[in-house]
Amino acid sequence: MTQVFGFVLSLVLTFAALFVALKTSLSFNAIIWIIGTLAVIQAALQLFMFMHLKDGEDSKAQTINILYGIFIAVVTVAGSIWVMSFGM
Amino acid sequence: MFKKNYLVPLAAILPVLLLSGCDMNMVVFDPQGPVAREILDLINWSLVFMLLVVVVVFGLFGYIVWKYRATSKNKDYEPPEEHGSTKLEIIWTFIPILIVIALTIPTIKTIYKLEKVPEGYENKKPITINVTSADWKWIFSYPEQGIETVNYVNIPADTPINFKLTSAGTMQSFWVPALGGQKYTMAKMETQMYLVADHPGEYIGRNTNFNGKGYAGMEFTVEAKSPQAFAKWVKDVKSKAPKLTEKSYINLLKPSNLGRETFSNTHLAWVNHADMNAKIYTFPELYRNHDYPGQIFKDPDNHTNEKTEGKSMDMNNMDMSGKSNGGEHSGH
Amino acid sequence: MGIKWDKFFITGDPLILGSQIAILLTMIGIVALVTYLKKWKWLWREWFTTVDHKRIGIMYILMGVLMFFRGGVDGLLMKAQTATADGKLLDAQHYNEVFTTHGVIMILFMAMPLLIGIMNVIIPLQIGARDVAFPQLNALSFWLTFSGAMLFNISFVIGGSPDAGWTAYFPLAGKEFTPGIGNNFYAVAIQIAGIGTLMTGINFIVTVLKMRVKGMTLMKMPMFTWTSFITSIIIVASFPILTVALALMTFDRIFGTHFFTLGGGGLDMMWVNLFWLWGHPEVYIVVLPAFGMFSEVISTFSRKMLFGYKSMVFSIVGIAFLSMLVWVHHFFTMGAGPAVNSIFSITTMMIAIPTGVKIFNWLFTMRKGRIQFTTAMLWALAFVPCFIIGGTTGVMLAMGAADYQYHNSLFLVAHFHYVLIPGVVFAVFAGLYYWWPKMFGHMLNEKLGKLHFWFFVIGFNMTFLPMFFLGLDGAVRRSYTYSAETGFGPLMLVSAIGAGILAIGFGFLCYNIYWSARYADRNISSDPWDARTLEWATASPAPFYNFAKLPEVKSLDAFWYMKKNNDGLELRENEIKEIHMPSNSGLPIIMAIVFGIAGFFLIFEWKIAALVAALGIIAGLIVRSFDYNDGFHVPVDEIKATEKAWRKVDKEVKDHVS
Amino acid sequence: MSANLNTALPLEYQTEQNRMNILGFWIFLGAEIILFATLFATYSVLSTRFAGGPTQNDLFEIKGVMTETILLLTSSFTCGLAIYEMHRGNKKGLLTWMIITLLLGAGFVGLEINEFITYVHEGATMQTSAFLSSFFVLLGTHGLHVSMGIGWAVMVMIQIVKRGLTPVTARKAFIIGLYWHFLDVVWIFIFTFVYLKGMVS
Repeated sequence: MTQVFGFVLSLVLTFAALFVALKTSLSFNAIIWIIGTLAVIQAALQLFMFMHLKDGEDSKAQTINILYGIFIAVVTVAGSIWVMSFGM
Repeated sequence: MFKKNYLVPLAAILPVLLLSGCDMNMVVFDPQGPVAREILDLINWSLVFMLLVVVVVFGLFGYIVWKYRATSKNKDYEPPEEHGSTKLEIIWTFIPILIVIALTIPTIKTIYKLEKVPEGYENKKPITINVTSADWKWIFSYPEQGIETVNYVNIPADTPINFKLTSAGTMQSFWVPALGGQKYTMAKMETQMYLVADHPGEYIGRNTNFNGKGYAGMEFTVEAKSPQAFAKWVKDVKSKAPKLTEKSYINLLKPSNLGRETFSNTHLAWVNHADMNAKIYTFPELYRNHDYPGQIFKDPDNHTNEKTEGKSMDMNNMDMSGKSNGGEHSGH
Repeated sequence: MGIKWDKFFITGDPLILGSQIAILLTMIGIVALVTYLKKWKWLWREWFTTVDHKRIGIMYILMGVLMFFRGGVDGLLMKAQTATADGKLLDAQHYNEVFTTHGVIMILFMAMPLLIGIMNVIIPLQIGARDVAFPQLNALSFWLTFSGAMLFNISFVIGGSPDAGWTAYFPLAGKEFTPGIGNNFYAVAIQIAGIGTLMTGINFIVTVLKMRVKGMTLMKMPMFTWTSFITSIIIVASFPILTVALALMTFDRIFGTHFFTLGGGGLDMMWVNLFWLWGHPEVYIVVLPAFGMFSEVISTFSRKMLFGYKSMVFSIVGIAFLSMLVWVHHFFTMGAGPAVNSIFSITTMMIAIPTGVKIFNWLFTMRKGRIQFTTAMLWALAFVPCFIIGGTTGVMLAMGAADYQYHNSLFLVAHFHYVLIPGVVFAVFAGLYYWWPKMFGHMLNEKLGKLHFWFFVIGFNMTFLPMFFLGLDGAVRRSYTYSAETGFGPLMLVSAIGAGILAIGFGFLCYNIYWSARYADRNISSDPWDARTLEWATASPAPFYNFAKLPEVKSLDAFWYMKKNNDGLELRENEIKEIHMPSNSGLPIIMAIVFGIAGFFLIFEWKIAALVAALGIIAGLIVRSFDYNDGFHVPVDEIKATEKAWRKVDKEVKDHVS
Repeated sequence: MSANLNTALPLEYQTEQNRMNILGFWIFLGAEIILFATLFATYSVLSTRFAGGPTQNDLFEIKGVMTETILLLTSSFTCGLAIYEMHRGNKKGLLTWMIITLLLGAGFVGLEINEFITYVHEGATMQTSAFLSSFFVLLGTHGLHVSMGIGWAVMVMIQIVKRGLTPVTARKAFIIGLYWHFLDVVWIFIFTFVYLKGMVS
């Protein structure tokens, strides 16, 4: 059953992130990239396994909409950080 | 119906007006230093392309509207169906792209150039001037000379000036159009720009970023002097001007429009507002107006937090030009 | 709570006292008139509770015109004050309030409602739908916008107007520098209207995606539908940013947090950043639907289909995409590094490319056409040269280094008025003259319309063209006065006279609306312009169910080909079936009132009262959740009667065009 | 708007109005993504501006955060099970799993409020510094969403009890499910970029 699988996987990912963040001695940037990637995977997991983004006759519109939302989100967050640090 | 034709000549006048702008002695078109000249070159470059666009489109517009207007003669004319033309559409996608490229390259070059000491002045030692904008006056500190002026700044001509900009309060913009472009001044931030004046002379500078009641009066003069005259002026100030104290400086920061003032020391000795952890000097009560009074919050890092007394005294000897702002109790 | 009643109303100023009296008298007058005419029930039943997209649209338009008046008066006051050096009409405080409200009202309460209003009326008709996807939500959107606008407007007489500019830059807009509640009005009123707009965006995306009539693929949609659809997408992408920015502002001002403040580690630049992250897309939100209207008008009155439909669609999508990537050009002068300024110069200039494509497509739509100079078309024609000036100066402003000289000067003010007035106001006028018969069943008078046109266009150019030169000569925006030595006087005076002429033009519009409502010919065709899209395939004004039988679309400009091939125009009796329509609801207006009350308390910083009122909002949501009203069915007989009434008229088509 | 039922589809997709509502809700979620992104942007920019107040390292404790995370993750899972039961037509299963979901959610909110109270007692309030302002507003917005979700789900459950599983109630349950999962997604990012990141540095 996808639900159980998704749940177990998300628990694994959460603990993996926890482990990487607190128990390893990697550089700050490396840790952020790793836990960031884990978070994105877990979010995708929720979207597809729990929220069934691809279901329904409008799956295409839904997917484009969410991807566009993510695009704007990335622009907002990354853009703000970049601009507020004056491009450094 | 023929009235429409007026629009064509009317529209044709516009570029002429735009062109004629060049000899109207507008300050942006009359640069007095290399920085302003650099920007003007870029502006002129863009004007050429923009005029080209205006002329082409206006011409095409006038021609089409005139030629294909409905008249009693072409009553039975049924326009053809046309979906478009890939060739034409590609052409008018590419021409703007070319124009944009032609404008982008010099723009970026200029942006990078303006970050540095202007060309030809690399070997001259720049003079640093710290600019602090407050409500509603400009404070210029000369750390190397150890003097401070308010609402005017004297500089040696033909010498690069390194302006370090910050603000004691609101966000403002430092602009001397004859000498160069503008930059914001912000509290707890330092922005920077170089300006050079070719010749001795007086130039108007002002704040362009709206910051409240006294905004319109936030002007200052830049007086470029010959290096000798400048040195003499510094000497005079050092010997004659009064000293600024922290207390009188706090008074200076209170909202007011002031005339010129000169001091023989700088406020940088006790606070540099560009510093991330600088104390702040806010006087919300002095900004009351006819609005319904709202709650005022205590800033954790306000300078008044350190002093226990003398606070109420500060409030009393405010020198406000214009109408009194009054506190909560002095209703209108 | 310690309410200071003596400070509740603004006192001590003749201008404001006059407005207070005028507002009071107008309100009493309206209430008395409605009571005298015994129209309360009618108003409530037919308008306040309506979920009909056409009526909601009309209410939006009415509100937009009213707000145009208010914002216009602000503009005239500014022009009167600066007409001569050292003007004495207004003091600094009033001038600051006036330009702040002018900006907010013109963008958020004039341009947006007018455009959304026309979208509301036209989109469902153009795609052959009976209503929008969520009719009750649509009503809520309108009433929230209205509630926000009213809240914002009362600030003039109660509590004090916001005075930090429509951009409300911090730290100026924070409590440290504006301790009165004026700027709370900004934070809260726009928030309420913004929520309404966000819901409109969602509503129209779903409407366009799900409710198009059979055969209308995306690439067969009329251009106005396309631009409105893309606009809705930009709304959904950008308004949440505004929601957050305003919420943070509210927290800073009312709860003492430190997001943008001077003290406590706040970062004023972050407000600027967030504001323009929303603010720039907002420009496209208002300009894109306008582009759509011009496309419809130009193609109708050139009697040709739109040239390069596909490249038009691509260019709108391109503009929408770029719109989110250019916000930093509003603060090139903040001192961000050269890399930042270069990148955003490039993205900004790239917008010129799709825009250029559109201009040429419009020009070539007219080529080989038969151009009729109706008032609607005149607006579209005047738009082209005026907008070119706005556009080219826009490219000049986009060049980061050059912007150091233009920024915050009157050059900038002239530029954006040259973009927004031709790009939005001309479009709205074109749209009103074009779709008026669809909304009300009579045309606006063409002669008055042409007077309106010439006064407005000449006045507009006279007002704003001098500002380019003033700006290049060092005149800055938002300054309530200037000295005689500056030499700005003569051009400022020209500009002020221009504003007067422009105002006369607007006066002609108002008179035209009144005149046409009273005297215009009601016996007109349902398709008076010989138009091309589906909204003209039904009666004028459209019946509340829009179409008795939903048309089928086979090509672009569907109605044009239906007429040409005489295909699908007639309605056989046996084709009429019962139509299912949504029921009216009083909930939206009640919710909006509660929102308004809660907002009012919050503005005055009466936090507990605001919280209590907010509970009312929750109660409204709960009521809505349990509402299972499924609408009603329109009986066949009623449809037959309605259709018979207008279809007879259709036979005697009168040529109103020439 | 027609009541045409397409019974081949799952209950929540059977009517056109339902399909529109679900699509509309997805678009609303798109807007929510951007709303939270803006809050994240604000937090990221302000997260090092302490104004002399406490830092992340002074405040955060991994135990409580982990408990909150597990609670919310589990509730997302049980919410998925509830919708799964709904698709099987099992009203009782739906309601049971829904109640478990809401209890977990309530536990999450309780813990979060507790966490906030602890911080305030340590002298870290919304007014202390830009970092804390942005922290409290980001977390508070999420917490408020969860609380609203609980209230909303209770309303939907009452309707399911009263009316049984119809296309309309099924749609409502489905949408609240989407909402709940979405809040979990947001929490994943809060957990990663607020808590974990804060404890690394």
